[in-house]
Amino acid sequence: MAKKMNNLSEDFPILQQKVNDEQLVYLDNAATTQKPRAVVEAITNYYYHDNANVHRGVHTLAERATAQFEAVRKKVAHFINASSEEEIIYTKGTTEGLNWIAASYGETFLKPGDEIVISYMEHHSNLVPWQNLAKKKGAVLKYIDLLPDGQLDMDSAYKQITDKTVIVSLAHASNVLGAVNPIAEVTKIAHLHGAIMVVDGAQSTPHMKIDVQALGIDFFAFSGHKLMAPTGIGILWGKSELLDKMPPLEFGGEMIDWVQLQKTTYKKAPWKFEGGTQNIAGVIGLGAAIDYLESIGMENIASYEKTLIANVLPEMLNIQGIEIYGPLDPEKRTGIISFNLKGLHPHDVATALDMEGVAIRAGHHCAQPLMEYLNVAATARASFYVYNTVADGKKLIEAIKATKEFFNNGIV
Amino acid sequence: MAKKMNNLSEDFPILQQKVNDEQLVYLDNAATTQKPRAVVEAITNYYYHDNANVHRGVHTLAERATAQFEAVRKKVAHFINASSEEEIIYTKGTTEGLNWIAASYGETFLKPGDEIVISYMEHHSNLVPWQNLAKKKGAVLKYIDLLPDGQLDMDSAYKQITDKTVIVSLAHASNVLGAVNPIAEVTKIAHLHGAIMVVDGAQSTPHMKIDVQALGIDFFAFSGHKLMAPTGIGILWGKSELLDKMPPLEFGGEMIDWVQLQKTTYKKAPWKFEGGTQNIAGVIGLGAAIDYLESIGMENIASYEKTLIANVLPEMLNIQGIEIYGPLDPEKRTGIISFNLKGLHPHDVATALDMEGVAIRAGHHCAQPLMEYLNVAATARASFYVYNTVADGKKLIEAIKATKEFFNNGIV
Amino acid sequence: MGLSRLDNLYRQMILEHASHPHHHGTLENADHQLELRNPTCGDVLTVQVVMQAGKVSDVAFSGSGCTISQASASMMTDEVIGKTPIQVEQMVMTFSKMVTGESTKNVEEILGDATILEGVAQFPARIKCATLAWKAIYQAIENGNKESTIGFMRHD
Amino acid sequence: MGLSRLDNLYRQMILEHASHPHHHGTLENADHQLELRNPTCGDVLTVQVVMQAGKVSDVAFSGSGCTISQASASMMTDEVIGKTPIQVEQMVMTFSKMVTGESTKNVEEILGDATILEGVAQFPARIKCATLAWKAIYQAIENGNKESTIGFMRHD
Ligand SMILES: Cc1ncc(COP(=O)(O)O)c(C=O)c1O
Ligand SMILES: Cc1ncc(COP(=O)(O)O)c(C=O)c1O
Repeated sequence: MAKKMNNLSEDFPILQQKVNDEQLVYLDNAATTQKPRAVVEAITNYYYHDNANVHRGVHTLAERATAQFEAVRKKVAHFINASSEEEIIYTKGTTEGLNWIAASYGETFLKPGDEIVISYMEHHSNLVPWQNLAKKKGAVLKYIDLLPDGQLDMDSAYKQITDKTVIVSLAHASNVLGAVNPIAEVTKIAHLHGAIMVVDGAQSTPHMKIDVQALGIDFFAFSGHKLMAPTGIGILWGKSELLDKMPPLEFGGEMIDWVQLQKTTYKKAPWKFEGGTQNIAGVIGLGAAIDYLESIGMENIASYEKTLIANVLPEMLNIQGIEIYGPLDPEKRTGIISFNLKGLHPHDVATALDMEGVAIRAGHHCAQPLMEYLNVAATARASFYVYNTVADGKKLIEAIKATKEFFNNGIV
Repeated sequence: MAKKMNNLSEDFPILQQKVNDEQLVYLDNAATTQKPRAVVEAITNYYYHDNANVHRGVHTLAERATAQFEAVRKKVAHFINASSEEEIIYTKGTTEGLNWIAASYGETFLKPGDEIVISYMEHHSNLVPWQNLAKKKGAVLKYIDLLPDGQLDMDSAYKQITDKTVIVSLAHASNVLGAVNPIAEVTKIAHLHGAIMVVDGAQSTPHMKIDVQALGIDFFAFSGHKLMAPTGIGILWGKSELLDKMPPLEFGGEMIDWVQLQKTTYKKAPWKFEGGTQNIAGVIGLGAAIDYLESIGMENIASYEKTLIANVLPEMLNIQGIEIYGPLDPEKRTGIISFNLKGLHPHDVATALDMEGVAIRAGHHCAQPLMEYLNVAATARASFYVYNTVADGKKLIEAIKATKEFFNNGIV
Repeated sequence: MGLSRLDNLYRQMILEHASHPHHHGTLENADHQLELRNPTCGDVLTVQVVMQAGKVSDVAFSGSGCTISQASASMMTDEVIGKTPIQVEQMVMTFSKMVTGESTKNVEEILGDATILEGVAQFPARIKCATLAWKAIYQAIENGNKESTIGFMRHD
Repeated sequence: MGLSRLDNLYRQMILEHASHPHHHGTLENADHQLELRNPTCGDVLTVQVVMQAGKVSDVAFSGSGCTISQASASMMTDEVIGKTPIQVEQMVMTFSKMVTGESTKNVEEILGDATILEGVAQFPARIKCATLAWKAIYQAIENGNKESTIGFMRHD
């Protein structure tokens, strides 16, 4: 292991600050992650040395920018084990990637009466695009049930996926429950029925080694900003044979082969999907983030986070009146812990924790149907990343206890 | 004037470098512009102090990020004189903005037989989306002619825009010819016939004061990266009453009001268009770029660039065998100069100039129909920005002369 | 310790209103009603109003929410009874300015006990929680709906 | 002075091929033909091939382009005549490696005079110009089209 886990936070200047006079403990990583110096410096370096528009230029800067821009595509392909960098499409983020699958693949191949299957734990970004597509096409949107501990109910998956199913789309890991879904198994069911398998990798890619070929899936989308990369850059991966059949959605710029007055031909995938000037500095930053993550090792990140959770979770469960959503076995979950304190609204909890320097999130986490399914209005959510420590977990527990104290007794 | 024009380049670290052993003279500003230290530092500062996801968070960082993110919306509204910041939509860039108008407004309101009118000088980003829309809807795409010097032919505009016209879309300034189009005048014609007026502001916004209300138009799109802001951020402005009638296109995240299993309601504009985590750092950088530009003053930028062009253009015209495309009167153009040297392919010219440290572009500039119209395969293009100087212009002229010499005589 | 600052937000009176809200429930004979959602957290508040002789004669709210939104709703209901629509409008404007930290005049006179929520101004993320009920009654009266409609909370 | 480096790219022989290209024009009896576009600049090149006894017996190219693409096309036509499809494939691979700076063996033996284009490796932005004609003939032969089709230039 090239890097010592307990020193990682030194690479993140933002973590070296006080918030409300308390040392910041950032536990809102499921919303977005912090950036190591290496990523910010890669962006600065790009703007101070190489900035130019890519592809179209003959001059030296344009050539440098293009080479770096395309090198990251190769790096991403390797990072998720795609069979070729031509399967790697730059997007704004997971949301855009999932929407593009719906708008391009979905609008092209869906027929009235066809079925789309998702689950009750989906983020709105992996729900509303399908809802909208289903409505437009006269298709049916179906939901896979969850088990009482928040895991995907495989019996329900077998029931919901039928020969009418054309698209199955699931989160790889839930942004509320922390549950990791058995994607490879569901993919087999989907393929048995001739459906394609789409995976929302927003909450898995930052925390584990992704191998899209081993999963056997057809599409995979994730966001850079959730894995230490800049905002405004994400990846849509798709199998070449599917991408080749899909129409582009944003027209103009480098996606074009030849434009005549009334007719246009497009480049091949992935370029045909990349209309207009891309977020070039974002791409460079994504490359630096992947380098940083790989210098630690995705397997090491996964196992470090499991240890962290194995440490924090039992202590949280010990707090009286706490309810924790999602599986309790660290082997079956990521470092996202959603919880509620009896008689306290999560918004009040988050404000109180913020006063202690502990940044967590409260709300529906863009998963309103899941909130309804869990029968809660909202939850508090602490989410860990590899730069968090056992001490951060301890601080969270202490702050939760102090919050309870404050609201129960009206005193600090 | 707060800033002295001739010292601006000191604010741009990238310009302080040698390329091919020669001092870099960056004249590819129509493709993308360089970033002043203030912009890069705003990004760094954001990532080192305030980075969090916006809107959804209760904690201190989230609040800081949200406040900055929304403050830039106000700043942009002021920058282009929109009547409200609720008319300001964050996009990836001009291309995305124009595509969204076509995909949302166009797909909703266009009927078979309706007409869309653009011109022969359009960038592919303001051409292919309309071509695609027309094909999908059975509408007709028509082109306004150009005058011999590359200006818009107003007689043709009066002829092409009819009662069947539903959308007129024009570049405010051409990225090849430098011509600035009489938008207010064309808008009156469009409105007379009940059509809406869309303006591609990619090449005008960096160089002049934009007042969308004074122009009388309905939509306006531009890119941050062409006005010193980061890559991956742009603006789509639209009149509130039109935005309100338009369906969103990217579903998920903060654009949502309430999601039920089979039905979703959306926020108001502009938020309903902003699906998924936005390019937050890009937005912050855009704010810093606008501050930088306004510290100079858009009117000052415009008049400085006119002086620059008035200086360079006559000297270029003096070069034997040069052909320059676009109007020659500096009052009627921006700092984009497209040209060809007799008997030389622009690609070879650009390579030669690059050896002299002069970065220009060669090719079709994403305007293939215009190339056809001009009856050239490609052009060379030098494009100036406010950090360029008269000395840069002189270097360009010298380098062009040396290039001619090299290819004509095979010697340096 | 950090939590001590919470006293600025969660004053005793606020905690009491939140745990025993006034006018919580539904009205049978409402002239106006409106449902409003806090976009940040998804909390929903329904406000119902009865008007008599041009004044608010009765009011009720329902729906769940955080301490701040519940307390604010409860205080709002206390304060608006007996007020004309124009007075309610002035109250809503004043309240909104107070919690966003804008200076405004005669706050105590206009808002009464609800003035105690001024501490929210130091907690920007909670402003929407505090204003939810006030925006709801404003829109309810303004729209003049007898049927329940869903209102819009401005995003910023 | 910067321009002196240009000599590495624009060798005298290259300039001569560009101004007087060999096999420039069209063939009436082509067995294979293909049109290929350089996506960076929009230049178009059409290559036509006549095969006889399993070998290239005649070849022609048309279309306009820069010095590098015209010279490269001209040299390509000189070199491929008399070669089998397998030999042409080897030439295209070798040429591609040479101009992208990858090490490869027997370059001169395989490419003949076209070896002079190795200087392109120092001008990455011009690699596509140099490879256009070679990719065109490769695709033309491989696709076996009698009708003219439009080929694809890989983006990178
Ligand atoms: C006139 C014009 N329109 C549109 C665009 C597209 O802008 P972007 O690539 O930033 O989307 C450009 C720039 O390439 C342009 O010059
Ligand atoms: C599971 C899941 N899917 C999708 C998204 C959307 O990602 P983004 O907002 O980066 O588009 C998120 C993050 O908010 C998420 O957690």
